[in-house]
Amino acid sequence: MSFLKPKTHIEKGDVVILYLSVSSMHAIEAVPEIVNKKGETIPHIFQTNYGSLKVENIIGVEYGSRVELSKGWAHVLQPTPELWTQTLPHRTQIIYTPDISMILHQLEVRPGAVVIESGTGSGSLSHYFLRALKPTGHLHTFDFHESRADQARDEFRRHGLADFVTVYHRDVCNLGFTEELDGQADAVFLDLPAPDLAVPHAFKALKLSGGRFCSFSPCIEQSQRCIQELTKLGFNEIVSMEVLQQESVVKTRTLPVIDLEFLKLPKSEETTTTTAANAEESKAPKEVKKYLTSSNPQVLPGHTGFLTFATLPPNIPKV
Amino acid sequence: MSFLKPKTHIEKGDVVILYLSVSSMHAIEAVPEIVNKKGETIPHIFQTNYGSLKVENIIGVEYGSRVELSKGWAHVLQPTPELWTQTLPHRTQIIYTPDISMILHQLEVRPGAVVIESGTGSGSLSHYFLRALKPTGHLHTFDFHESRADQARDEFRRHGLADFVTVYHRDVCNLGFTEELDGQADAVFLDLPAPDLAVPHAFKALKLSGGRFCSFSPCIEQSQRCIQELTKLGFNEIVSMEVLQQESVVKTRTLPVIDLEFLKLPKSEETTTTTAANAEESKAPKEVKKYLTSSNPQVLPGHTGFLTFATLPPNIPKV
Amino acid sequence: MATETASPSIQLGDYIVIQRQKYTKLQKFGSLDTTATLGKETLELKSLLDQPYGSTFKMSVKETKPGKRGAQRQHTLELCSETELNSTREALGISSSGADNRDICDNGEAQSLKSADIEQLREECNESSKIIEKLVENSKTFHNRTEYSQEKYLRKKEKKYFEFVQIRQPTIRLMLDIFYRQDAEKIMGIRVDTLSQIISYSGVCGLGSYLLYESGTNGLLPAAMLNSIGAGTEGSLVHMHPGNVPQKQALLALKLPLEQQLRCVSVNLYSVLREFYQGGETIGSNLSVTEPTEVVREETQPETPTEDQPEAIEPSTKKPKLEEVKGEANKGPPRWQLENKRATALMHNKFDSLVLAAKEHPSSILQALLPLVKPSRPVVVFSTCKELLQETYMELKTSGKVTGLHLTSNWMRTYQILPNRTHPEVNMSGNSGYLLTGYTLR
Amino acid sequence: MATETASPSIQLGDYIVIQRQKYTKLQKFGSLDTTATLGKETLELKSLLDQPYGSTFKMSVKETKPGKRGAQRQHTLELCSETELNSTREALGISSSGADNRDICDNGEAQSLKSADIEQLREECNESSKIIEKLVENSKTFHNRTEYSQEKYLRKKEKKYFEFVQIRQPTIRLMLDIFYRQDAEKIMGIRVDTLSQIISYSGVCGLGSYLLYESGTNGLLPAAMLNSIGAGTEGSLVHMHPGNVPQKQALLALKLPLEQQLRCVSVNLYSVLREFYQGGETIGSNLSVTEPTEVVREETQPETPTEDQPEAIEPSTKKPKLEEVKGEANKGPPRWQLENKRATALMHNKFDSLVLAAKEHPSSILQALLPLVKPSRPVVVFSTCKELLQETYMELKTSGKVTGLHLTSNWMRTYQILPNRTHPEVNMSGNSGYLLTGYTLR
Repeated sequence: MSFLKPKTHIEKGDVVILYLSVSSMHAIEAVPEIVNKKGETIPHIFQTNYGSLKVENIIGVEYGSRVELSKGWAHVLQPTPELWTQTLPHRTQIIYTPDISMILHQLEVRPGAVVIESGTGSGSLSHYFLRALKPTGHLHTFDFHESRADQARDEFRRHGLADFVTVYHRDVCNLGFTEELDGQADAVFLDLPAPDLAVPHAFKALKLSGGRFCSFSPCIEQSQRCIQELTKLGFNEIVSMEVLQQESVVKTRTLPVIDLEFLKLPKSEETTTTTAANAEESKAPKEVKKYLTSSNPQVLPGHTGFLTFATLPPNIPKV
Repeated sequence: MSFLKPKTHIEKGDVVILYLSVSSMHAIEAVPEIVNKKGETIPHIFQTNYGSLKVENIIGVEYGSRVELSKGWAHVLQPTPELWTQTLPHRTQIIYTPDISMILHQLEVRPGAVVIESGTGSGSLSHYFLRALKPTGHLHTFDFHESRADQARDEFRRHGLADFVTVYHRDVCNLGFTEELDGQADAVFLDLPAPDLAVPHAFKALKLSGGRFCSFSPCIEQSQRCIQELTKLGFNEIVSMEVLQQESVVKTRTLPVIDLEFLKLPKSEETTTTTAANAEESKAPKEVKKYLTSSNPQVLPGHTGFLTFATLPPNIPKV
Repeated sequence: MATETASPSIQLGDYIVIQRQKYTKLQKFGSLDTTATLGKETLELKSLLDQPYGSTFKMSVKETKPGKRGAQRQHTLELCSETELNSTREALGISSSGADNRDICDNGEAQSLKSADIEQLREECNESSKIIEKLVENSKTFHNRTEYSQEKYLRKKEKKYFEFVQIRQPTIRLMLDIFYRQDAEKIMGIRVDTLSQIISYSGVCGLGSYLLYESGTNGLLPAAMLNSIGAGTEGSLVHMHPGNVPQKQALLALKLPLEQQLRCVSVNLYSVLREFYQGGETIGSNLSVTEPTEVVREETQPETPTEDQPEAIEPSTKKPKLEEVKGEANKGPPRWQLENKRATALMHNKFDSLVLAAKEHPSSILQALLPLVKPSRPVVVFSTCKELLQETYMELKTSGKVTGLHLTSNWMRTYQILPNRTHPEVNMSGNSGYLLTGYTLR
Repeated sequence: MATETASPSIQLGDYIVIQRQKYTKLQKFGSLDTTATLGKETLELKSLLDQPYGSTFKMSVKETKPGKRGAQRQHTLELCSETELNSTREALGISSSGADNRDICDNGEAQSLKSADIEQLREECNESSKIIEKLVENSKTFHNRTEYSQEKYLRKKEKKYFEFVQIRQPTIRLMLDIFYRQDAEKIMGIRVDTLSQIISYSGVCGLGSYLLYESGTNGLLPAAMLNSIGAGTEGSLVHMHPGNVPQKQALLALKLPLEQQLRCVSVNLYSVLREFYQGGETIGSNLSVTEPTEVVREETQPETPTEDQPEAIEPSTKKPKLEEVKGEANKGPPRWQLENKRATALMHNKFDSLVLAAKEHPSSILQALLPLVKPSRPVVVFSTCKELLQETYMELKTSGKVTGLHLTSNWMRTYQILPNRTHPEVNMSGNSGYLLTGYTLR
């Protein structure tokens, strides 16, 4: 239930982020016992690189506290959609915070909004939509893969979000978003291999007073076809973009500073003829200087997807 | 003649870069007299934002010197392809140093290379090719616009480069690079609206021992069609990329550092009830700290073109 | 918002977004006499009253006055239907286009109409499509241009003569576009991707209590956060600023319900910190600290929604006059004291996240505000100066008070996606600014 | 080079580039017994001798030895024709593919062949297309995958079982790719775009005299500059380095004509500066300073082309033994002294540009070398640390010795361009390093 609102202490059943380091964190369920493969109920022990955690011990602990592992320690954090995105069980490729933030901003999602999402996928984006629209709005999320829809539905329930979301198992490209949703949505988001097929359904689902549309596509051809369809149906403010987040690695670097001025002065006593060139080097005075620097990591995300946004203007006849 | 090799002093007829500031430089011809619109021979006076320059005075001056203008001063530099690209008379859209550098590297241009270029355009890239391949190689450059070909030919002559370049007025998409060049080129560069039409001609022009190919296209569809054609003809190592140079603006920034600790201590004597909130601010101790910073300019080049490179492997039959 | 389907109507006192093609402008519709200026065009706004937001109006030239930079035209506006909005290109029906531009010599004499002719045409003829038709007829090179080049020409002309404006209701998205385009410095250079991430990383939503310090964004940051907190929810925001009067333009433009507006408490940083550390003894001991909103609501109601807006727009240049201060004092404790009381109550309860966007060095401000944030809560620090955040990063890392530290910036580029002409836009914004994010520890 | 059409042939002592699909490796073909290791495959190189560069060879398993990380296979190589190189996909003729992946459950049991089966298949069957055919036959999910997913699978398998290698002649382009991919640190993180710009901005070409200081790039920087200087031209290069022995691998791999190799003079920074400021008095006064190349050519000829390469590859770890130094001394002045003499002669004539790629702070090195550059000549300073170049920028700006200063870096991204699947590659390199460029003034 730890996604519903800010909490101070870990309660039984909460999803908790066990934070070991920037590159190592885990989402664990705060239950004292689990059922193993043989069907036996056993104490819930979670293994990490820094040893094991007896999960029972963290129930009742304040979020943000340090907890002891058998070979070290970690911090327990309340999950946010950002942390969840980094720890969730991947069922599909997921969209990350930089793209998601842009999607939420461009779709103008705020409490009270009615949002349609397809596909649900791993539910990463759904958690952001839900944070932004609750407690007064609603998310309708669609996936054509039945087990993914079921898993997502179950997850939302366990996260305390069931009241604000309806999960559908449905092929929206062929069948649309159900008649009940015609004219109901403030915003529609598509992450589909053929978004152009779902654009007419998005058109129907948006309110008569207009609304916003977004499609996320890895390939440019999908965006091209999607935009053709959007243009045909009278969408405007069509914008396509890429957003890439760049991390800066901050560190203190120690750099040698070499002095060459002394070479202008004659050597005092040393012989030069028979020693190798490197003798010079070893005698060269070297100091070091410290710099607080930042640089990009060696490998950056080069592409996530093309984001296409559009507005359905008010009062466009839907027949 | 100032493009042929490094020179120390300005000679009559040299193109000279008059450098006023990073954003203001001019390419001028070092001739004491010019012919005006009325056909009269008059002294060559060049006007700048910092006043006029009597061009006669710079002849014989050492490159890198400071020269006086009527209201200021400037530096005279020997032109390089980089400086020329920033000052040349634009007859078409031109390619800049970051893309050009990649083109030269990927095409493996070095002294002795035979290079085919189309179109010649403003001759910006041609100057780079010529620097890289002279004194033992040759550039064959093609433009379908007759006046551009003529202007380029004339310019190369005045720049002392005529021995290393042949300029053709020719529609290469339809007519190819002339039979004389079949199997002669180490590298072919295309900057054409329909590069795919010229790819078969590039194929014929490259040496039997193989060679390198590059096409520069603003739009992705051109690259897509070009690559289809390249693949069909047996080119390999096909790579497409974008290169964007980012300038860092270096400056010292002075930043206020505010102290809030003093607010924890009771005020000594002042009255608080009747003064407005801002009274606090004016009394708050402020220091400043200096930082050597760098940042991007507000607007960056977002796109120049897609560069597509490919290799023609050796011994591919050309019939 | 979830259930309304009809668009709300334009009212006096509203801020409106005027859109002419891609150009947008934020304008206060203060009275029936209000005019708006778009370049050389002046628009009389009175016919907007009571029309629904999202409507399109046609500009009709009423008179032309000579101005400093050429003629300034005054227009009336008339509500028009969607059918009038045909594309100029379709109206003209251009067909024959050259295959490439090899035969074009641009000698600057391609257009045979003189500029005086065009100006006259413009007064006579209300429709851009007609004007452009004339221009095309009198162009010697138009029909030799490539289709691409023709379209570029038409778009340029259409932009100049386009006679329709749309009136839209301000949203965070629309206002950010306007502010960033007009003068990014006034919103501290916070670009769209960065603002969107400030909202995400701070976790601001309908539940919780949030703390913001900003040194001037035209009200954009508090407006964006309050927008995410929502109407009819339980969230609240303490908005600290370094000046006399908070910058509130964007907040006012959103026209939020009063209950939502009141959940944003704007206070001076120094003043509220002094109140927090030492308050309760010197002043306002008659106020209940536990229920401050009730008390303040009555106090603020008369002056909140629209009337004091001109002052609120550019507060930094104006200082409250002594009379005003005295005037307020006569009625009881001044408003800023009441706001300080409300803020300190929230401060004592601690916050669910902290957002800091300072022109000053963030370090000392962070030191003062970090103790007010609960453990396991997000901290987001924005700066245009990476070097400052590097220092702050190291300080926080050393202190052990914040974990999961990341220093990030963004690369964002828009695309032109058109058949056979798809490419990234040739210009892009160079600066997203930098975000330092992390989570507090106990 | 301009006129040759037949490819040169592979000789003993050559450095060769071995390419297997996209993987490339630089290898010295030192003797007929030389073997090359590509992952788990060991290749016997003897059959390459006298074959033309650009040829493709087929790998045939000769024996399989158990190794630490699984079996290590020893292969012989056999020259093969182009027609053998059909795409695996065509050979398999895959046709039926599912429309999407909704029916696929990835439970890890899709492949019914066990890994021992596959290993056996591999020894029996020399052709990757046959192995992959078997794998596809025994895959339970392959035919339910989308075409995209099928291709991805095939490409992955093809990569593992591909049996052809191509032998290519090293060029700067191919070596840079290899070095950067294998260990970018060893070439100071100089990326392809950055190297290409160092060459442009420095203006290095067939005419002129160039100065380079680098603190270790496996010989890549001097090789790239000497490559641009060209064979049979008039250009020369003084290559300063901080170590005992210059790193020269890339230079040797280019197999340049001797006259061209000799136009690169490699000297120790400290040693040559001392010689420059104080030389001529203490040592080598019998050498003609004006014609140093003649003298040195004889001295260096016997040891230059190939035999001392193993030392040259990793010079920083080895120190010349006392015997060697003595041995050289007996023959006359040691080589480094002769090189110093040649370099100082060029230094006195001054240079046409300066390239500096230092692991140390560039500032003091720049101060020492800048006076050796003629006016109106390019200066290019590379560093991976922007902060250092910021300082250097300010120093140069204040000094007034260099104008047209620019501090730049690059953003470079490659694209996948395939029908209906065009997108930028999902990973990109994060660091181009930084260049500070300008022009010297008188």
